[in-house]
Amino acid sequence: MASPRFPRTRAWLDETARSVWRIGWPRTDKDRAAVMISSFFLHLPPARVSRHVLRPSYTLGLGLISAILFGVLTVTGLALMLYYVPHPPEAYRSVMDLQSVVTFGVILRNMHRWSAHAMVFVVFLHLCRVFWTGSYKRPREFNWVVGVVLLLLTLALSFTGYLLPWDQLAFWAITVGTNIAAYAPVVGDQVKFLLLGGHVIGPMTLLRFYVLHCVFLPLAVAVLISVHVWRVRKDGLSGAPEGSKPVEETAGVFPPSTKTWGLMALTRRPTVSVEARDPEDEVFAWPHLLYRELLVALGVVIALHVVSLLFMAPLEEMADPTRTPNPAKAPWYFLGLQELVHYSAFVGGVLVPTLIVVALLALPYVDRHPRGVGRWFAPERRVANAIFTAVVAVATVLTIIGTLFRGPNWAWTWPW
Amino acid sequence: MRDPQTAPPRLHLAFAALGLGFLAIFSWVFFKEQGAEWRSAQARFRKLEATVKNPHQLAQSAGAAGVRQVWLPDLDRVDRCTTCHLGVDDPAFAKAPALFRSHPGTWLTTHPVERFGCTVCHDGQGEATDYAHAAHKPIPGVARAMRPLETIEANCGACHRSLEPRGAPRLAEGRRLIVESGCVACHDIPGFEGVSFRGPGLDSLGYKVRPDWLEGWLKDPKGYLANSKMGNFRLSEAEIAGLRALLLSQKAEAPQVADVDWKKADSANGKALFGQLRCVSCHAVNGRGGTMGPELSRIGDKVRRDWLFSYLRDPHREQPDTAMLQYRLTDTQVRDVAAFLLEEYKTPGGEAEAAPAPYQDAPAVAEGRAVFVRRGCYGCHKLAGIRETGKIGPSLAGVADRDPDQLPYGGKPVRRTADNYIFLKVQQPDSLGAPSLMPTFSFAPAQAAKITLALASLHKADLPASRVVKEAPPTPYRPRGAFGELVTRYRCLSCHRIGGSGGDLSTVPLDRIGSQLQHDYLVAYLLNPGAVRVSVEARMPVFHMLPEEARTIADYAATTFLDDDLDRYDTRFTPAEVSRGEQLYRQLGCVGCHQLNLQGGYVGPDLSNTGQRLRPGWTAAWLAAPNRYKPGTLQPDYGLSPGDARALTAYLASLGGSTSRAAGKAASATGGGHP
Amino acid sequence: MSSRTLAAALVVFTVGCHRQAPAPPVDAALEALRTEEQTAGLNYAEGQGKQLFDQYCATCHGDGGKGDGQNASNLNPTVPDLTTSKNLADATYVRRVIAEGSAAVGRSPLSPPWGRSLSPQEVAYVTLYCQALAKKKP
Amino acid sequence: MSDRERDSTGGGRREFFLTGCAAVGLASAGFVVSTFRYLVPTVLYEPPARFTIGSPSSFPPGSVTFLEDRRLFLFNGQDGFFTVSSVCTHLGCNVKRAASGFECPCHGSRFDENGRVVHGPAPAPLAWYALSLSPRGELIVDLERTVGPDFRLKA
Repeated sequence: MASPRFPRTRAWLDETARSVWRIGWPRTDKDRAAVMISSFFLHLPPARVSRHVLRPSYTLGLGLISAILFGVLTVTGLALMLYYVPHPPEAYRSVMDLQSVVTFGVILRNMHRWSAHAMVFVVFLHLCRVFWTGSYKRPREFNWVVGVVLLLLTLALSFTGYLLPWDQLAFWAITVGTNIAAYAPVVGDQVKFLLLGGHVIGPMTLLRFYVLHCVFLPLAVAVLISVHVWRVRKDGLSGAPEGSKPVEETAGVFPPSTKTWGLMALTRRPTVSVEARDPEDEVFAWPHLLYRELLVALGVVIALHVVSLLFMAPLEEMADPTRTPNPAKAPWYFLGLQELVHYSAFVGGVLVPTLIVVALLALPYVDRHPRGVGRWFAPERRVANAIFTAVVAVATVLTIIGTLFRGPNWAWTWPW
Repeated sequence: MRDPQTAPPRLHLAFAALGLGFLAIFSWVFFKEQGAEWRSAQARFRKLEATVKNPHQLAQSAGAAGVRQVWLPDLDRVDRCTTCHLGVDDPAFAKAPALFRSHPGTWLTTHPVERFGCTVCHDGQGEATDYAHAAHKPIPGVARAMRPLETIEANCGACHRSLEPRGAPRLAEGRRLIVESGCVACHDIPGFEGVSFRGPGLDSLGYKVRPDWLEGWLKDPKGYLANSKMGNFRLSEAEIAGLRALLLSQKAEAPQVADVDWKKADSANGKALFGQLRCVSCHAVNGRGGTMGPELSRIGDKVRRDWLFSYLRDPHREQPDTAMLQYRLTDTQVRDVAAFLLEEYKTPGGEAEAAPAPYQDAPAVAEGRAVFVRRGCYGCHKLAGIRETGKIGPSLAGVADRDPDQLPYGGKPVRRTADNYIFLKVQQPDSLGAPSLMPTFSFAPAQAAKITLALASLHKADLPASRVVKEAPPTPYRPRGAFGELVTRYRCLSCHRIGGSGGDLSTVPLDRIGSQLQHDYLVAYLLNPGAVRVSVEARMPVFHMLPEEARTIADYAATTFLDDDLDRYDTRFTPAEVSRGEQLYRQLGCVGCHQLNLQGGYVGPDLSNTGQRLRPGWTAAWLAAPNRYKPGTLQPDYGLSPGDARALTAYLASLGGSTSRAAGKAASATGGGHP
Repeated sequence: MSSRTLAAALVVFTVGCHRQAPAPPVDAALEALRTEEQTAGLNYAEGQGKQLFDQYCATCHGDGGKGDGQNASNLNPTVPDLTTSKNLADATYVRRVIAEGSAAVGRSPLSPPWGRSLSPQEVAYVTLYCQALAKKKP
Repeated sequence: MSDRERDSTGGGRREFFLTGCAAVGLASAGFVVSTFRYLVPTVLYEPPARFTIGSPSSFPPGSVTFLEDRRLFLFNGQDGFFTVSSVCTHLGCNVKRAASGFECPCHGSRFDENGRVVHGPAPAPLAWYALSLSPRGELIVDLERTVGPDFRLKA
């Protein structure tokens, strides 16, 4: 390294850099290490992860994909907000404009729409995966609860977004959806009144849904995702495999003093891991985890592009409160409930959703049996898995029936 | 042991592959946007433009590549059709391929694109910028697919609310059918508020008609006459029996039968009177004649002799609302006309008239009363003791926007649109699966389709007033005094229009008739109306008016129905003007339509005695702008200069009488004079 | 790619399931009007022209344009038979006669100018109808 | 540093990595371009720059009409029609008619009858727009064509 040629300039630059990055421009190993230690972003993932969780067949990357989809939705959503007018009838016109005249408007809208559907689906799969691998057990009970809340928020996000195009599909899906909510005892009507900002869906409803969809819900989701990920990072990625040491013994807030930092090859000294865990079993998050995550992200974005190029997001005629399409269907993820409402309003509208949500929230605190963690369909968890699988199967079947097999007047039809 | 710092090679391979994949897919997105339909259309247009001579849009269109739109805030519409249809406003593209061809006709001069857009007339999704989404052809989920040319007049009707919209013959025909078929008797129809429809009152029907006729009529009105206005109510035998009992028991006003010796009836005289009275101006017989009154071809099968006699003597006694005038005839003349009608216009070998029997069958009458109310007969027919409960049919406001999915189609293989529903309903009300109260009018398919067009212009959302083209509804004109009585007796307003109200069977509205006709001529004409226009079938009836009546009317006209602009006309014509006028008369070919000294055509009035007939101010004004006074008149507008019109007026005023005398008369009649 | 294959398979499946495709739904009102046009042998514009022709022209030219209207016998020179006239091929000429009168093309003044009574659009319609008359061979 | 890296990464790997980086980089560049194009509005919800304002006879001779929605003064002067914009050339406020000429309420600019600056910060005279007659005899204003103060339309 040559001696500095313009010492005063360099000093001035260093000073400026320090104001920006706190450490300044790293010129010594100590500085470089300080950069590492104090970097927020580098600490999002753990330094080292269990080899176990790298196997795609274990996590299927569903949590990651959900997060990526949320990112895509945020970016496309922000872009769409530049053209969207949250007031009828201009709302419909502005979506029409996105569809027909705004450059790249179609693909953006398609991508937002399909990502939203995909996110609901993937988050649900993520929940199933966590259950089937028993990964909600100690110390991850609360993270499971956060995850369930995130699923509910995802549904709420998708549901509020459903109204925004202000077409017939949107209007009547939300009408049906909010009326399912109105079946809740005592507070149902009040909740609906608050949600709609009136007794029927109108300009106020659109504005409320818009603000919920674009501000409150995404904020809540972002905060909860942070908590969720932070807990993942602290509790270790997913459940540890059977037979390995419990994670909490090695991962802690205070690292052992022998630990050194050699992340990402930015320091020159060879990195030595001195943790108590079996080094055979662990790899560095970079590149082994992060590189894979990058690839998954690329794959997801490519898939979204392909879907958005091939399939158009639906846009029907402008909402007309006097013309109910037959059948009027809620968004697909509520069609299982709508199918139940068809049999019994109380069961479908109140009992089942309440039971499901309560059961999901209470699950990790009820099922405290510590065995069968970190493996798919562990034999020790046969009963729990059977019950859960049965519920999922019923929900899936009901949703499929509601989506494909119900025609005008909610009569049985064949989809072909 | 693996190097903990590096990723396995397959990850790099995957990264390269995915990266390339991402690039590829992104390029696809890019090219898809770049290859949008409208962009390639504009590229083709620019090529075409280079080959077209003098395109007036050249500068605009070549410079402004991009989406073009017409934004109509007041109609809440955005039309981007001109993004691709770039030549539509430019006559230079008359022979271009359909996509770029200029709009046919002169519609865009009366409806400029920038003020009306495209979808106002054509429908379709104006916001779209590609063929499919613009709904050039019907697409699922879009109700506003483009209208084909055949039915486009439905959209004219949205703005043009006049009952006789010009330039939209199908719409006009549809609206005429709606008026004539009496749709308004049962339905509230926006735009038809001023229209009323009344069938004859039924309070004395027991005296009027023959029972056998009534039964046949109730069963199938078209069986009596093919063009009966009443529809077929598809009544059951029991319903017919009930109605028959109810109606034949109606005997409010007994016929006024004077001491008539029917044996002496002279039907030859009746026939002569029938012609002289010009009954055919309003009544058709054997397929010819007017349509204002009922067709008389089978009147002998229908009415009773005593009733007919009484009715002809004074139609207003029993039917105060009728359009029929009251002639001033002697009982003998009335008898002869009645006898002629009953003999001449009947089915040969029909049964003899039975005496009216009192109907005592109270349950049947009650049943008939129930049917009368249930089927809404009161919509058209007045009957004592029936409480009118508003129109029986639903309002047709917004019928064009009714939800096609909620409408019945009776299993017919038609596309689910409001148009098709209206059509089926109009043509066969009972064929849509549900029982219907609406009668079957047996419209021909094309007629039903035109009614459909007229109804398909009734949208839910109303247009801003600035877009609506509508005549102000006429204020009812009811003159008082002696003149008013005569107008009522002779039913002048059945054919003539004053102040926008009244019928339209005659030439020019009577609003300025006092400035138009000379007083003496009017008196003479009223006493013995000759044929002013030989070729016109509907002529003024011979009223057998009393001379003092004719004078009353003429005096009233000469003091009230005036136009100062016409009266101020300088009538001191010079001989030079007269000869110039004669020359013009020949030059313009007036002789083609007008008789003059037994020469010429007979499309227009005979001009031989114009000097005694017309007042020159009127003649000049009429010649200069005939369409101003009578839109659609057969008098051509030659675009005469005031001088030429004056010369021609001078010549015409010199025909058949002294101008100065006529002018003097006029001055005295109006009470004013010209220097 | 696979989604397209799947879609194609689905289409094949669906089509296969329909034993017989039902007749495509029609627009009844539209069909009625089309039938009327076909019966008269006149398209929309010509039909409009016919209405105006019947109102303004038929008294002299006759309902079929053969020069046999009820007023024809009173005219000298006689009314030409439009169905055989060669001038009908020239739309500009016909439009001129209708709008400005026969005098404008150097013939007798008996056919008056209708250009101030009819809109240019209406003149165009009458022109089209006259040309349709000329094309129609009985 | 570079030596060591070359040792630890095989040639093929490195090329794959670089290919991936290049592809993603290119796509990202495309993303930036498309974002920019997305931001450019393709249609404007603005009244057209060429518009008719009615027949000349609806503006009596000697009258000055303020068309407020188009921010224009229409003059029917002795020798014909002309239009003067009411948009102050300083910062775009609406000028008002004064006893003689116009004055801007925002920053005190004053203009004479022809729109020339008499006083104040306005840097340029008020704009005059081209007037023409449509085929149907209506006045057409073209906001895209400015004309000099000698412009008059005879109608």
